[in-house]
Amino acid sequence: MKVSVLTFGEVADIVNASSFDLKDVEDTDTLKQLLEDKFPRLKETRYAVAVDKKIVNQNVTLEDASIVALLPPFSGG
Amino acid sequence: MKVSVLTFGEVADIVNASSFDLKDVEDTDTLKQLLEDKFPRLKETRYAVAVDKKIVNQNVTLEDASIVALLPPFSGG
Amino acid sequence: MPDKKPKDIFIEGPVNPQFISDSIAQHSTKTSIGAHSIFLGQVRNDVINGNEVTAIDYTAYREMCLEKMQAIREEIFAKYPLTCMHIHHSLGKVKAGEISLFVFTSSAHRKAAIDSCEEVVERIKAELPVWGKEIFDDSSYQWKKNNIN
Amino acid sequence: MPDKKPKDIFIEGPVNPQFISDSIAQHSTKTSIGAHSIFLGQVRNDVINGNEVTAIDYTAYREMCLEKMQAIREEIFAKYPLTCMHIHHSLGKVKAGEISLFVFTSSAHRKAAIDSCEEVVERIKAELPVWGKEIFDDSSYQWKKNNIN
Repeated sequence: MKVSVLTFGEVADIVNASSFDLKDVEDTDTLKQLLEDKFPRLKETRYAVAVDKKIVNQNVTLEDASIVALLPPFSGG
Repeated sequence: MKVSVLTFGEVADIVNASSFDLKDVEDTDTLKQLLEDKFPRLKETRYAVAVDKKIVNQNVTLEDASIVALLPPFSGG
Repeated sequence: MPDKKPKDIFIEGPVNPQFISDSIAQHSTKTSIGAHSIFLGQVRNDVINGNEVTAIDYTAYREMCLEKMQAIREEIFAKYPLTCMHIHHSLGKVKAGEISLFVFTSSAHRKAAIDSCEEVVERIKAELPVWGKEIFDDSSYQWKKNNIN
Repeated sequence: MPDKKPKDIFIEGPVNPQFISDSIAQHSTKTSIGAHSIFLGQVRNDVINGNEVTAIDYTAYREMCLEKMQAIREEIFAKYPLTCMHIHHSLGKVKAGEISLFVFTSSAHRKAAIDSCEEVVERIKAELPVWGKEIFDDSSYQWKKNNIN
Protein backbone atom coordinates (compact mmCIF):
# COMPACT_ATOMS: atom_id res chain seq x y z
CA MET A 1 0.00 0.00 0.00
CA LYS A 2 1.43 3.31 -1.15
CA VAL A 3 0.22 6.91 -0.83
CA SER A 4 1.38 10.01 -2.68
CA VAL A 5 2.19 13.12 -0.67
CA LEU A 6 2.04 16.62 -2.18
CA THR A 7 3.42 19.62 -0.34
CA PHE A 8 3.14 23.34 -1.04
CA GLY A 9 4.45 26.70 0.10
CA GLU A 10 6.28 26.70 3.39
CA VAL A 11 5.65 22.98 3.95
CA ALA A 12 7.44 22.16 0.69
CA ASP A 13 10.35 24.33 1.86
CA ILE A 14 10.56 22.46 5.17
CA VAL A 15 10.38 18.93 3.78
CA ASN A 16 12.48 20.04 0.80
CA ALA A 17 10.30 18.20 -1.73
CA SER A 18 7.03 18.94 -3.45
CA SER A 19 5.93 15.33 -3.94
CA PHE A 20 6.98 11.91 -2.75
CA ASP A 21 5.49 8.50 -2.02
CA LEU A 22 5.15 6.79 1.34
CA LYS A 23 4.51 3.10 1.94
CA ASP A 24 2.27 1.55 4.55
CA VAL A 25 0.96 4.67 6.24
CA GLU A 26 -2.31 3.75 7.84
CA ASP A 27 -3.94 7.13 8.34
CA THR A 28 -3.38 10.89 8.18
CA ASP A 29 -2.39 11.20 11.85
CA THR A 30 0.34 8.61 11.35
CA LEU A 31 1.54 10.42 8.25
CA LYS A 32 1.69 13.77 10.06
CA GLN A 33 3.55 12.19 13.00
CA LEU A 34 6.04 10.56 10.68
CA LEU A 35 6.82 13.81 8.87
CA GLU A 36 6.89 15.91 12.02
CA ASP A 37 9.39 13.50 13.57
CA LYS A 38 11.59 13.77 10.54
CA PHE A 39 11.12 17.55 10.05
CA PRO A 40 10.62 19.13 13.50
CA ARG A 41 9.96 22.61 12.00
CA LEU A 42 6.67 21.19 10.66
CA LYS A 43 5.36 21.11 14.24
CA GLU A 44 5.54 24.90 14.41
CA THR A 45 3.88 25.32 11.03
CA ARG A 46 0.18 25.71 10.43
CA TYR A 47 -1.09 23.48 7.64
CA ALA A 48 -4.26 21.68 6.60
CA VAL A 49 -4.47 18.14 5.24
CA ALA A 50 -6.40 17.20 2.11
CA VAL A 51 -7.05 13.62 1.06
CA ASP A 52 -7.95 13.23 -2.60
CA LYS A 53 -8.51 16.99 -2.87
CA LYS A 54 -10.88 17.26 0.11
CA ILE A 55 -9.74 18.94 3.30
CA VAL A 56 -10.10 16.60 6.29
CA ASN A 57 -10.41 17.87 9.83
CA GLN A 58 -10.11 14.53 11.60
CA ASN A 59 -7.93 11.47 11.26
CA VAL A 60 -8.74 9.63 8.02
CA THR A 61 -7.76 6.11 7.02
CA LEU A 62 -5.63 6.07 3.88
CA GLU A 63 -5.98 3.65 1.02
CA ASP A 64 -3.66 2.52 -1.71
CA ALA A 65 -3.10 5.42 -4.14
CA SER A 66 -4.58 8.03 -1.81
CA ILE A 67 -3.22 11.50 -2.51
CA VAL A 68 -2.45 13.42 0.65
CA ALA A 69 -1.71 17.13 0.33
CA LEU A 70 -0.23 19.31 3.06
CA LEU A 71 -1.54 22.84 2.65
CA PRO A 72 -0.21 25.87 4.49
CA PRO A 73 -2.54 28.90 4.76
CA PHE A 74 -3.68 30.00 1.30
CA SER A 75 -2.47 33.28 -0.11
CA GLY A 76 -3.83 33.53 -3.64
CA GLY A 77 -5.43 36.54 -5.21
CA MET B 1 -35.50 91.16 -13.19
CA LYS B 2 -34.98 88.11 -15.37
CA VAL B 3 -34.37 84.43 -14.61
CA SER B 4 -33.13 81.65 -16.87
CA VAL B 5 -35.02 78.39 -16.97
CA LEU B 6 -33.37 75.11 -17.98
CA THR B 7 -35.42 72.00 -18.62
CA PHE B 8 -34.40 68.38 -19.15
CA GLY B 9 -35.78 65.00 -20.12
CA GLU B 10 -39.55 64.70 -20.10
CA VAL B 11 -39.99 68.28 -18.85
CA ALA B 12 -38.13 69.62 -21.89
CA ASP B 13 -40.44 67.52 -24.09
CA ILE B 14 -43.54 68.97 -22.44
CA VAL B 15 -42.51 72.62 -22.55
CA ASN B 16 -40.91 72.02 -25.95
CA ALA B 17 -37.76 74.00 -25.10
CA SER B 18 -34.59 73.28 -23.20
CA SER B 19 -33.89 76.84 -22.06
CA PHE B 20 -35.73 80.15 -21.98
CA ASP B 21 -35.87 83.33 -19.92
CA LEU B 22 -38.73 84.59 -17.78
CA LYS B 23 -39.20 88.13 -16.51
CA ASP B 24 -40.45 89.20 -13.11
CA VAL B 25 -41.01 85.80 -11.53
CA GLU B 26 -40.81 86.32 -7.81
CA ASP B 27 -40.18 82.79 -6.55
CA THR B 28 -40.04 79.13 -7.56
CA ASP B 29 -43.68 78.44 -6.64
CA THR B 30 -44.81 81.25 -8.94
CA LEU B 31 -42.59 79.91 -11.70
CA LYS B 32 -43.98 76.38 -11.35
CA GLN B 33 -47.56 77.70 -11.32
CA LEU B 34 -46.91 79.76 -14.43
CA LEU B 35 -45.52 76.82 -16.36
CA GLU B 36 -48.11 74.33 -15.13
CA ASP B 37 -50.90 76.71 -16.24
CA LYS B 38 -49.34 76.97 -19.67
CA PHE B 39 -48.40 73.25 -19.94
CA PRO B 40 -51.01 71.24 -18.00
CA ARG B 41 -49.11 67.94 -18.59
CA LEU B 42 -46.42 69.28 -16.23
CA LYS B 43 -48.85 68.84 -13.35
CA GLU B 44 -48.82 65.08 -13.87
CA THR B 45 -45.03 64.97 -14.12
CA ARG B 46 -42.63 64.44 -11.26
CA TYR B 47 -39.75 66.90 -11.28
CA ALA B 48 -37.40 68.61 -8.84
CA VAL B 49 -36.41 72.26 -8.92
CA ALA B 50 -32.80 73.45 -8.68
CA VAL B 51 -31.83 77.08 -8.20
CA ASP B 52 -28.25 77.85 -9.18
CA LYS B 53 -27.45 74.13 -9.28
CA LYS B 54 -28.82 73.34 -5.80
CA ILE B 55 -32.02 71.35 -5.42
CA VAL B 56 -34.60 73.28 -3.38
CA ASN B 57 -37.40 71.56 -1.52
CA GLN B 58 -39.33 74.66 -0.52
CA ASN B 59 -40.37 77.87 -2.19
CA VAL B 60 -37.31 80.04 -2.87
CA THR B 61 -37.21 83.73 -3.79
CA LEU B 62 -35.57 84.29 -7.16
CA GLU B 63 -33.09 87.04 -7.97
CA ASP B 64 -32.01 88.63 -11.18
CA ALA B 65 -29.95 86.11 -13.21
CA SER B 66 -31.02 83.14 -11.08
CA ILE B 67 -30.84 79.88 -13.00
CA VAL B 68 -33.80 77.63 -12.36
CA ALA B 69 -33.61 74.04 -13.58
CA LEU B 70 -36.55 71.64 -13.79
CA LEU B 71 -35.26 68.11 -13.26
CA PRO B 72 -37.32 64.98 -13.88
CA PRO B 73 -36.13 61.79 -12.06
CA PHE B 74 -32.50 61.07 -12.91
CA SER B 75 -31.65 58.07 -15.05
CA GLY B 76 -27.91 58.15 -15.61
CA GLY B 77 -25.51 55.22 -15.36
CA MET C 1 -16.64 76.61 -3.71
CA PRO C 2 -13.61 74.49 -4.55
CA ASP C 3 -10.75 76.46 -6.09
CA LYS C 4 -9.97 73.61 -8.45
CA LYS C 5 -12.08 73.30 -11.56
CA PRO C 6 -14.05 70.04 -11.21
CA LYS C 7 -12.81 67.14 -13.34
CA ASP C 8 -14.95 66.44 -16.39
CA ILE C 9 -16.60 63.01 -16.31
CA PHE C 10 -18.41 63.11 -19.64
CA ILE C 11 -17.37 61.58 -22.91
CA GLU C 12 -19.23 61.74 -26.19
CA GLY C 13 -20.67 58.33 -27.12
CA PRO C 14 -19.83 54.93 -25.59
CA VAL C 15 -16.90 54.03 -23.32
CA ASN C 16 -14.48 52.04 -25.44
CA PRO C 17 -13.04 48.82 -23.91
CA GLN C 18 -9.61 49.97 -25.13
CA PHE C 19 -9.98 53.13 -23.04
CA ILE C 20 -10.66 50.90 -20.01
CA SER C 21 -7.52 48.81 -20.50
CA ASP C 22 -5.42 51.93 -21.07
CA SER C 23 -6.78 53.30 -17.83
CA ILE C 24 -5.92 50.05 -16.01
CA ALA C 25 -2.43 49.93 -17.53
CA GLN C 26 -1.69 53.46 -16.31
CA HIS C 27 -1.86 52.17 -12.74
CA SER C 28 1.03 49.73 -13.05
CA THR C 29 3.45 52.41 -11.86
CA LYS C 30 1.40 52.94 -8.70
CA THR C 31 2.82 49.98 -6.86
CA SER C 32 1.14 50.79 -3.55
CA ILE C 33 -2.14 49.67 -5.13
CA GLY C 34 -3.26 46.14 -4.28
CA ALA C 35 -6.86 46.17 -5.50
CA HIS C 36 -8.90 47.71 -8.30
CA SER C 37 -12.68 47.64 -8.43
CA ILE C 38 -14.43 48.48 -11.68
CA PHE C 39 -18.10 48.92 -12.47
CA LEU C 40 -19.35 49.13 -16.04
CA GLY C 41 -22.89 50.01 -17.02
CA GLN C 42 -23.90 48.49 -20.36
CA VAL C 43 -27.00 49.42 -22.37
CA ARG C 44 -29.53 46.55 -22.32
CA ASN C 45 -31.86 45.84 -25.20
CA ASP C 46 -34.90 45.62 -22.95
CA VAL C 47 -38.20 44.85 -24.65
CA ILE C 48 -40.94 47.21 -23.46
CA ASN C 49 -44.48 46.71 -24.79
CA GLY C 50 -43.09 44.72 -27.70
CA ASN C 51 -40.52 47.35 -28.67
CA GLU C 52 -36.82 46.69 -28.31
CA VAL C 53 -34.42 49.31 -26.93
CA THR C 54 -31.72 49.83 -29.55
CA ALA C 55 -29.87 52.69 -27.85
CA ILE C 56 -29.98 55.18 -25.00
CA ASP C 57 -29.42 58.86 -25.73
CA TYR C 58 -27.96 60.58 -22.65
CA THR C 59 -28.28 64.23 -21.75
CA ALA C 60 -27.08 65.94 -18.58
CA TYR C 61 -27.21 69.18 -16.69
CA ARG C 62 -23.47 69.31 -17.11
CA GLU C 63 -22.50 72.11 -14.71
CA MET C 64 -24.61 70.72 -11.88
CA CYS C 65 -23.26 67.19 -12.51
CA LEU C 66 -19.65 68.29 -12.30
CA GLU C 67 -20.22 70.26 -9.12
CA LYS C 68 -22.12 67.34 -7.56
CA MET C 69 -19.52 64.81 -8.71
CA GLN C 70 -16.76 66.92 -7.17
CA ALA C 71 -18.63 66.88 -3.84
CA ILE C 72 -19.14 63.10 -4.07
CA ARG C 73 -15.44 62.65 -4.91
CA GLU C 74 -14.37 64.63 -1.85
CA GLU C 75 -16.74 62.72 0.43
CA ILE C 76 -15.59 59.34 -0.91
CA PHE C 77 -11.90 60.22 -0.49
CA ALA C 78 -12.62 61.38 3.06
CA LYS C 79 -14.42 58.12 3.84
CA TYR C 80 -12.17 55.51 2.18
CA PRO C 81 -8.36 55.18 1.96
CA LEU C 82 -8.26 55.28 -1.84
CA THR C 83 -5.27 55.72 -4.10
CA CYS C 84 -7.39 56.89 -7.01
CA MET C 85 -10.85 57.09 -8.47
CA HIS C 86 -11.89 57.65 -12.09
CA ILE C 87 -15.42 58.21 -13.40
CA HIS C 88 -16.53 58.37 -17.02
CA HIS C 89 -20.13 58.73 -18.19
CA SER C 90 -21.40 58.84 -21.76
CA LEU C 91 -23.39 61.66 -23.32
CA GLY C 92 -25.29 61.23 -26.57
CA LYS C 93 -26.16 57.93 -28.15
CA VAL C 94 -24.94 54.60 -26.75
CA LYS C 95 -26.17 51.48 -28.52
CA ALA C 96 -27.35 48.27 -26.82
CA GLY C 97 -24.26 46.26 -25.85
CA GLU C 98 -22.10 49.37 -25.50
CA ILE C 99 -20.83 50.80 -22.21
CA SER C 100 -22.16 54.08 -20.82
CA LEU C 101 -20.64 54.21 -17.32
CA PHE C 102 -17.13 53.38 -16.09
CA VAL C 103 -16.33 53.70 -12.38
CA PHE C 104 -12.82 52.72 -11.30
CA THR C 105 -11.48 52.80 -7.72
CA SER C 106 -8.09 51.63 -6.45
CA SER C 107 -6.65 51.11 -2.99
CA ALA C 108 -3.96 49.18 -1.11
CA HIS C 109 -6.48 46.63 0.19
CA ARG C 110 -9.60 45.30 -1.45
CA LYS C 111 -12.30 46.43 0.97
CA ALA C 112 -11.89 50.17 0.32
CA ALA C 113 -11.81 49.73 -3.48
CA ILE C 114 -14.86 47.43 -3.55
CA ASP C 115 -17.03 49.37 -1.08
CA SER C 116 -16.25 52.80 -2.54
CA CYS C 117 -16.89 51.63 -6.10
CA GLU C 118 -20.35 50.39 -5.18
CA GLU C 119 -21.13 53.57 -3.22
CA VAL C 120 -20.05 55.81 -6.09
CA VAL C 121 -22.22 53.87 -8.56
CA GLU C 122 -25.26 54.23 -6.30
CA ARG C 123 -24.62 57.94 -5.80
CA ILE C 124 -24.14 58.57 -9.53
CA LYS C 125 -27.47 56.89 -10.29
CA ALA C 126 -29.30 58.72 -7.50
CA GLU C 127 -27.68 62.15 -7.47
CA LEU C 128 -26.35 63.13 -10.88
CA PRO C 129 -28.77 65.04 -13.12
CA VAL C 130 -28.41 62.77 -16.15
CA TRP C 131 -31.27 61.46 -18.27
CA GLY C 132 -31.41 58.49 -20.58
CA LYS C 133 -33.84 58.44 -23.45
CA GLU C 134 -34.53 54.83 -24.46
CA ILE C 135 -34.82 54.66 -28.22
CA PHE C 136 -36.85 51.78 -29.64
CA ASP C 137 -36.46 49.91 -32.90
CA ASP C 138 -39.52 51.71 -34.32
CA SER C 139 -37.85 55.10 -33.51
CA SER C 140 -40.28 55.87 -30.69
CA TYR C 141 -38.73 56.57 -27.28
CA GLN C 142 -39.36 56.77 -23.57
CA TRP C 143 -37.46 58.37 -20.69
CA LYS C 144 -35.59 55.76 -18.70
CA LYS C 145 -36.36 55.31 -15.02
CA ASN C 146 -33.58 54.23 -12.67
CA ASN C 147 -34.09 51.56 -10.17
CA ILE C 148 -32.76 53.24 -7.01
CA ASN C 149 -32.11 50.90 -4.09
CA MET D 1 -18.55 14.73 -9.75
CA PRO D 2 -19.51 17.10 -12.57
CA ASP D 3 -19.42 15.51 -16.01
CA LYS D 4 -17.96 18.66 -17.49
CA LYS D 5 -14.24 19.23 -17.14
CA PRO D 6 -13.80 22.26 -14.88
CA LYS D 7 -12.76 25.48 -16.63
CA ASP D 8 -9.12 26.37 -16.20
CA ILE D 9 -8.58 29.61 -14.31
CA PHE D 10 -4.79 29.78 -14.40
CA ILE D 11 -2.58 31.76 -16.72
CA GLU D 12 1.20 31.86 -16.76
CA GLY D 13 2.49 35.25 -15.55
CA PRO D 14 0.52 38.48 -15.12
CA VAL D 15 -2.96 39.31 -16.42
CA ASN D 16 -2.46 41.71 -19.32
CA PRO D 17 -4.73 44.82 -19.42
CA GLN D 18 -5.32 44.07 -23.11
CA PHE D 19 -6.72 40.66 -22.14
CA ILE D 20 -9.14 42.46 -19.80
CA SER D 21 -10.43 44.81 -22.50
CA ASP D 22 -10.78 41.92 -24.97
CA SER D 23 -12.81 40.09 -22.37
CA ILE D 24 -15.03 43.16 -21.83
CA ALA D 25 -15.46 43.70 -25.58
CA GLN D 26 -16.64 40.10 -26.04
CA HIS D 27 -19.73 40.94 -23.97
CA SER D 28 -21.07 43.59 -26.34
CA THR D 29 -23.12 40.95 -28.16
CA LYS D 30 -24.78 39.90 -24.89
CA THR D 31 -27.30 42.71 -24.88
CA SER D 32 -29.25 41.40 -21.91
CA ILE D 33 -26.33 42.49 -19.71
CA GLY D 34 -26.75 45.82 -17.91
CA ALA D 35 -23.89 45.68 -15.40
CA HIS D 36 -20.36 44.35 -15.20
CA SER D 37 -18.36 44.19 -11.99
CA ILE D 38 -14.61 43.61 -12.17
CA PHE D 39 -12.08 43.01 -9.44
CA LEU D 40 -8.36 43.14 -10.15
CA GLY D 41 -5.67 42.15 -7.67
CA GLN D 42 -2.40 43.97 -8.27
CA VAL D 43 0.95 43.07 -6.69
CA ARG D 44 1.99 45.72 -4.15
CA ASN D 45 5.61 46.58 -3.45
CA ASP D 46 5.17 46.31 0.31
CA VAL D 47 8.23 47.04 2.41
CA ILE D 48 8.73 44.36 5.07
CA ASN D 49 11.61 44.75 7.53
CA GLY D 50 13.31 47.16 5.14
CA ASN D 51 13.03 44.86 2.12
CA GLU D 52 10.82 45.74 -0.80
CA VAL D 53 8.59 43.15 -2.51
CA THR D 54 9.55 43.16 -6.20
CA ALA D 55 7.33 40.26 -7.30
CA ILE D 56 5.11 37.44 -6.11
CA ASP D 57 5.70 33.92 -7.40
CA TYR D 58 2.43 31.97 -7.35
CA THR D 59 2.04 28.21 -7.07
CA ALA D 60 -1.17 26.25 -6.75
CA TYR D 61 -2.53 22.80 -6.10
CA ARG D 62 -4.04 22.98 -9.56
CA GLU D 63 -6.41 19.98 -9.56
CA MET D 64 -7.89 20.88 -6.18
CA CYS D 65 -8.24 24.55 -7.22
CA LEU D 66 -10.16 23.69 -10.36
CA GLU D 67 -12.50 21.32 -8.55
CA LYS D 68 -13.08 23.90 -5.79
CA MET D 69 -13.55 26.73 -8.29
CA GLN D 70 -16.11 24.65 -10.16
CA ALA D 71 -18.06 24.17 -6.92
CA ILE D 72 -17.86 27.90 -6.13
CA ARG D 73 -19.01 28.71 -9.67
CA GLU D 74 -22.05 26.47 -9.33
CA GLU D 75 -22.96 27.92 -5.93
CA ILE D 76 -22.60 31.50 -7.18
CA PHE D 77 -24.75 30.84 -10.26
CA ALA D 78 -27.38 29.22 -8.05
CA LYS D 79 -27.38 32.23 -5.71
CA TYR D 80 -27.23 35.17 -8.17
CA PRO D 81 -28.98 35.78 -11.53
CA LEU D 82 -25.73 36.13 -13.48
CA THR D 83 -25.25 36.18 -17.22
CA CYS D 84 -21.60 35.23 -16.95
CA MET D 85 -18.59 34.95 -14.71
CA HIS D 86 -14.92 34.76 -15.65
CA ILE D 87 -11.99 34.11 -13.32
CA HIS D 88 -8.29 34.31 -14.16
CA HIS D 89 -5.46 33.82 -11.69
CA SER D 90 -1.75 34.06 -12.36
CA LEU D 91 0.78 31.30 -11.76
CA GLY D 92 4.52 31.97 -11.66
CA LYS D 93 6.10 35.36 -11.29
CA VAL D 94 4.04 38.58 -11.25
CA LYS D 95 5.98 41.79 -10.69
CA ALA D 96 4.90 44.70 -8.44
CA GLY D 97 2.38 46.80 -10.39
CA GLU D 98 1.21 43.82 -12.45
CA ILE D 99 -2.16 42.11 -12.11
CA SER D 100 -2.49 38.59 -10.66
CA LEU D 101 -6.26 38.17 -10.27
CA PHE D 102 -9.14 39.09 -12.59
CA VAL D 103 -12.72 38.39 -11.49
CA PHE D 104 -15.47 39.48 -13.87
CA THR D 105 -19.22 39.07 -13.29
CA SER D 106 -22.09 40.31 -15.45
CA SER D 107 -25.83 40.51 -14.94
CA ALA D 108 -28.93 42.38 -16.10
CA HIS D 109 -28.97 44.58 -12.99
CA ARG D 110 -26.08 45.87 -10.94
CA LYS D 111 -26.76 44.29 -7.57
CA ALA D 112 -26.12 40.70 -8.68
CA ALA D 113 -22.93 41.59 -10.55
CA ILE D 114 -21.49 43.66 -7.69
CA ASP D 115 -22.40 41.30 -4.84
CA SER D 116 -21.31 38.13 -6.63
CA CYS D 117 -17.98 39.66 -7.69
CA GLU D 118 -17.14 40.54 -4.11
CA GLU D 119 -18.23 37.11 -2.84
CA VAL D 120 -16.14 35.30 -5.45
CA VAL D 121 -13.05 37.37 -4.57
CA GLU D 122 -13.46 36.52 -0.88
CA ARG D 123 -13.97 32.84 -1.62
CA ILE D 124 -10.95 32.69 -3.95
CA LYS D 125 -8.73 34.20 -1.25
CA ALA D 126 -10.11 31.93 1.48
CA GLU D 127 -10.73 28.65 -0.31
CA LEU D 128 -8.38 28.16 -3.26
CA PRO D 129 -5.12 26.36 -2.50
CA VAL D 130 -2.82 28.98 -4.03
CA TRP D 131 0.35 30.32 -2.44
CA GLY D 132 2.21 33.54 -3.10
CA LYS D 133 5.91 33.75 -2.41
CA GLU D 134 6.89 37.38 -1.88
CA ILE D 135 10.27 37.98 -3.46
CA PHE D 136 12.32 40.85 -2.05
CA ASP D 137 14.82 43.13 -3.77
CA ASP D 138 17.71 41.27 -2.06
CA SER D 139 16.38 37.94 -3.50
CA SER D 140 15.22 36.67 -0.11
CA TYR D 141 11.54 35.68 0.13
CA GLN D 142 8.68 35.00 2.48
CA TRP D 143 5.35 33.23 2.07
CA LYS D 144 2.52 35.72 1.76
CA LYS D 145 -0.32 35.66 4.29
CA ASN D 146 -3.79 36.65 3.17
CA ASN D 147 -5.89 38.99 5.17
CA ILE D 148 -9.17 37.02 5.37
CA ASN D 149 -12.17 39.04 6.50
